Amino acid sequence: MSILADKNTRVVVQGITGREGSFHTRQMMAYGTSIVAGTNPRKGGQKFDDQVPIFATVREAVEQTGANAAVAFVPPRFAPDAILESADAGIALVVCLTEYIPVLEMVKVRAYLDSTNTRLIGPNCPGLITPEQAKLGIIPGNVVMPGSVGIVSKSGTLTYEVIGALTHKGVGQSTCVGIGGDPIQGTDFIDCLRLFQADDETEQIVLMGEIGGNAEELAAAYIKEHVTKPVYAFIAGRTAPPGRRMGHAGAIVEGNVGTAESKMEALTAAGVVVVDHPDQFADVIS
Amino acid sequence: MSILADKNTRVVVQGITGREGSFHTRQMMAYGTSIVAGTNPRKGGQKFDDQVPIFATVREAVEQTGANAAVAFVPPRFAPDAILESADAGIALVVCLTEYIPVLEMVKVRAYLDSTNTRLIGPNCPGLITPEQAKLGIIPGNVVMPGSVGIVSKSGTLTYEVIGALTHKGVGQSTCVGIGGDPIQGTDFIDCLRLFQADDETEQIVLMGEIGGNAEELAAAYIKEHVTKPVYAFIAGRTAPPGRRMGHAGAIVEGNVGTAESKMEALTAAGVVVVDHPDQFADVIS
Amino acid sequence: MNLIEYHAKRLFGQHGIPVPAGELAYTPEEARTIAERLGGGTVVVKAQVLTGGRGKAGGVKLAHNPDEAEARARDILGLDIKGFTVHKVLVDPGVVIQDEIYLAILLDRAARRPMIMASAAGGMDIEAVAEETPEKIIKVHINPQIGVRTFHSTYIASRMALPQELWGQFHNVVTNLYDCFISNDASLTEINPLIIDGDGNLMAVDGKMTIDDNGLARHPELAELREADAETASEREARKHGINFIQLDGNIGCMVNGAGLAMTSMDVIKLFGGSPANFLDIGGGAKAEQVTAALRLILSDKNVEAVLINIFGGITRGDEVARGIIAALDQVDTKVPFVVRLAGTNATEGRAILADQNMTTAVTLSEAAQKAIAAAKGRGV
Amino acid sequence: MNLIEYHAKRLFGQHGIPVPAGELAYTPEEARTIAERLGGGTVVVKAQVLTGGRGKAGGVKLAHNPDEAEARARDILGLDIKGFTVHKVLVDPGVVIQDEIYLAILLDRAARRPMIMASAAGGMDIEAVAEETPEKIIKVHINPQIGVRTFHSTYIASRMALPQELWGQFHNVVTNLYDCFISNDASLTEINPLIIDGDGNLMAVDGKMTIDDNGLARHPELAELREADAETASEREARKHGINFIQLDGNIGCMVNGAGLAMTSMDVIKLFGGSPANFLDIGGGAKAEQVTAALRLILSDKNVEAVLINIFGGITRGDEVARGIIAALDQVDTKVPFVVRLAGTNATEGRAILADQNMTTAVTLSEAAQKAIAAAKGRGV
Repeated sequence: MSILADKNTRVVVQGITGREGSFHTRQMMAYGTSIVAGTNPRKGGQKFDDQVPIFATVREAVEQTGANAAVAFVPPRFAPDAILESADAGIALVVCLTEYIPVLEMVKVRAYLDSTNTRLIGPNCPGLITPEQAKLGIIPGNVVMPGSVGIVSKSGTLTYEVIGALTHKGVGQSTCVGIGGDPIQGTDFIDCLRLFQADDETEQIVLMGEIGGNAEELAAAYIKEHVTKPVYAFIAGRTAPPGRRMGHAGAIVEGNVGTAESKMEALTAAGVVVVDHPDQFADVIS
Repeated sequence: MSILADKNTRVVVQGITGREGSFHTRQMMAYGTSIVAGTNPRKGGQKFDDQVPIFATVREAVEQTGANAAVAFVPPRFAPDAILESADAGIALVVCLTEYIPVLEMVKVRAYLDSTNTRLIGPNCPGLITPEQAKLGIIPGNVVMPGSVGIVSKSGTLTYEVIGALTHKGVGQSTCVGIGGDPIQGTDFIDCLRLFQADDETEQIVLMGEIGGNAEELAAAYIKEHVTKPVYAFIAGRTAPPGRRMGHAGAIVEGNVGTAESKMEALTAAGVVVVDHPDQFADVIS
Repeated sequence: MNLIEYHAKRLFGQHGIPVPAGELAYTPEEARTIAERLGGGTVVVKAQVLTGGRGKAGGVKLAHNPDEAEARARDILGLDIKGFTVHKVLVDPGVVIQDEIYLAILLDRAARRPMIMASAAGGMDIEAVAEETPEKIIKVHINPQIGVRTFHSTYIASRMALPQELWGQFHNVVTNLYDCFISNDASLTEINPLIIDGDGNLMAVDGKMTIDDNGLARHPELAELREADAETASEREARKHGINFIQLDGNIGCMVNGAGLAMTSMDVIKLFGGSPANFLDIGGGAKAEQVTAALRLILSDKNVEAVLINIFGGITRGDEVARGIIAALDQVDTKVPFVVRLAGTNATEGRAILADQNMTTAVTLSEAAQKAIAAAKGRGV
Repeated sequence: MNLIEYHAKRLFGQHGIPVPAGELAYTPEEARTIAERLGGGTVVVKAQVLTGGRGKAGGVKLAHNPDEAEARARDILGLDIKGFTVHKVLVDPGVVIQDEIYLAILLDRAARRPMIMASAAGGMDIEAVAEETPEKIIKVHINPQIGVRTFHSTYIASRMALPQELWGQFHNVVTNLYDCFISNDASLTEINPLIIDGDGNLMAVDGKMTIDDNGLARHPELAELREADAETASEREARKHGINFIQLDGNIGCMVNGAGLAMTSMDVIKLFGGSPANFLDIGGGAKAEQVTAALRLILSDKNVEAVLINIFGGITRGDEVARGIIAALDQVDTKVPFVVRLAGTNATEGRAILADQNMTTAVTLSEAAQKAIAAAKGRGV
């Protein structure tokens, strides 16, 4: 059934009346996503576009519409609370698109979520899409097509690029997930690899990484141990100039991991096919 | 293999040099429990009774002795931190005997533990004993005998009473767990019922409840759904005078649950044999 | 430990919740002075006792001027309300009430979290509301790791259909009440009613608060607010020694370690036809001094015709208990027969200490209970 | 955003960590005045630049009296240290150093937690220590839900074999450094060395601190501490418009939405033999105004011989981007050829807006990169 969301997913949009929220809610609805509710603390009782009920809180939306997933279009200042609100209301999947959330806020939110059953995608991510079933976020609906490739990516627009390149060559996708590039993510490569490995409709996996951190190295180790489906990868930033580092701590912690070379080596050693260019995926997969 | 602890459990005693800690550590060692370490922040590097190494912190004990369980003999003021310390050090099972811990401290500790893999027994409990294998706490070793009855109890000394009565009639136990009578417990009836149900060496289960709260009612519901092994129960406080209640909130929340009648009815309805007197267990079980 | 309305509201006020500016009066004259200080207008004179049903018992009266305040205080002071004598009244300024809300925070043991309970149908009949229209009671659990957030209070306000212009104030009241709950180690904080006053503002007009006894050690200022008549002299004496004691009306005094075993001992006494004179738990790890105090308490009850001592040692040690018994018998001259049952940690040592005391001993609890009943009967005959 | 030593230590001091009572001097004369104010004894004059290796570059000097302080400040001010010109020095009182400890708190992305790092082998060579004897680096993760507890600092102190009489002080330093880290939205706070001074007390003698850029919005007082020379004029201009921009030395200007796609665009340009002039990410949901600013930045680079615009719309919309391009071309007179690739949200609308602009268009990224390289060559020839 693909991963994370499908046509049965019932979505509440947090911040449905805002500029981005309203625009992308319409896009999600146009794609066929089941948008059952929206929230705005001051507009409970109204309707969005004359059809989607607006509630003051997510919990009321859950109680009255059975919403089980949330997409948050909320400014950085309010986004941590929006995530907590959905988790508190028992929402199983929260997609937070918001960019520029202070990282320590996300550290706190993520530590809290560990004690709940709520999965967060993001923040600072494009969300996810299961072709022809549900779109939770902003991945353009017209670039995807149904198929058997699961895509997980740290990047936003690069994800579209890769999906577009695959679709262009007739290679369809099971689910495409943009996990976001922030230092603290609700869901990481390994979570998605586990889900794709277990998903009947996914036959191949595409992983899009980028320089910095060690998420790709950890993913490589996980793939070696647990993933039997073929994995393909691209690492963005091979030609990026090395960043400046402050203090000794970063160097002590990260050592040489974080470079494109380190990531590509680790993935190759784990049996992953690493391509030089996103356009090459379609060729190696099909 | 019984539940929670056996002869392979490696125990660190928090507060090993204190009055209670040292007395009961000797009792636990005399019983054959594998006490691999103790802690006292100011006595790291010393030895307890010339044989058990003392560390300043639990984490050092874990790193150097492979301790995987902790028993905390620590005053109420320091007990919450002692539990957090063991959880932070990756200890899988913490037994906290301490009485008089403020309940809101335990609310915080318990909420935190939800995000870890640490199981807490207690506080304000006698701990647990797996006959002839391991004793983590203060249940007198001379009253138990090995057998197939799993015991879980809210009470301390009443637990000994029941174990003693069973042993007296030749009915042995798999593991005896005193979960403590405080409002917030690390492990509750349902947790233990689940463990006993899954344990090969447990054939019957004895549950010792008491008036107040609704833990016995919840246990009854769980038994009805999930427990196929025979369960026997006693509820203490059948003749206790009704307590005074303050405000409306308690009455609104608890309604009529909490009385001995409510608990006995719920258990009986779930197929549990409820005895009138702890001495009767041996008769109905054997 | 329960606080009277005045102390509860004072704590609410300290945490930023609007409360009336009333004060305590111990005499009718003080009530007049306070009424004058409050401007000389309408006041409410309210009995300060730790029980409900004050209104119906005539413990709450309106007074339109200081003369009336003095008169109403005179009426109320000395009243007996459900066994509690009124020793003091609260004189609060009168308020205009547009609407009454119920708001409480208490510990929900089953959920292991503080829970906010609220209803737009506040006032005297809240328990009836809960019974008949439970959907009007709104419940929100608070995970202490994130505390009260705006979405919590918004949910309640929206469900209650509270006017939006009050949501900000309401959020502050909820947040402050939660702070008050947490920082005072409360197990209950209750405002009933939380009113919308004549100016359209929220105010806590009545309040209740229960403090977790285990938390009192770190709130000495609260421990001092214990009402003298909230416990009997024996209960107070017991508390000082760390003993849990409740006076009952039977004839078999009980001294047991552990509340569960103590209740079970009472249950077994009743099962065999006897009647316990008290519930008494000497606690875990009791020393000889506590045992002595416990026995003194039991023996000071003239109805006691036999004493059942049931100790199953764990953290408590049999030898300590035995030494305590010996010390008590040195202090109190008694003819009451003792039935002693010692088991568990250091029970053998304990039994040795008591060997020449001419006490009845028992191995099981059933045996002990039956022997105690027989001893009491023997004496009663 | 990185803070200079002086600002880092000032924040440490505000959070209760003992730091030397030094001050900033912008001129040799100010350095003298500060040395006098500090008592006229030995001081250390330290270049305040956002780079390491100051000591080896002659940027840290001891001075035994105010005359020397002035002279040393004169030596240091104006020095070039790894491309940074020294505009100010810190004049700190001299201290006796019994021992040097390393202590840092940073965000460990992999563990998703703040991590304390400490070593008894503090001082200049801490990276070598980490490399050669990693067991001397002690690491402790802090779950933000419980914060720093005594057992955390005790573990570190015990592992470092810190004398027990300093454990209390050490706990305070660790706790305060954690507070400083959390409450300033830091991603790094580092004390190296944390010394044991002549009186046996702990003191933070050097400090570094990095603030999370996303946190600056709620710390306006910190945002003002940004060093003027920490970024180029173009980078500053970019930041003001919410654009991520890094100047490089190639000839193909890039304007892309999203950091990953921007890096990939650069990667693909290189793959096909070209050379990017910059990294530029207009961010998510960029408006026309940002696009205009971005293009102005790109075109102000005289090395740019072609511009590659690669926009895959999601939250960013193709029509907004197209309007920004038009506005930029109105403001800047340029002959540089443009290769435009618009895809995703409102790409069709965007392409319509640009239809009569005589720009080269492309469907795929490969195509766009190759066309840009060809355009740049064509112009370069």
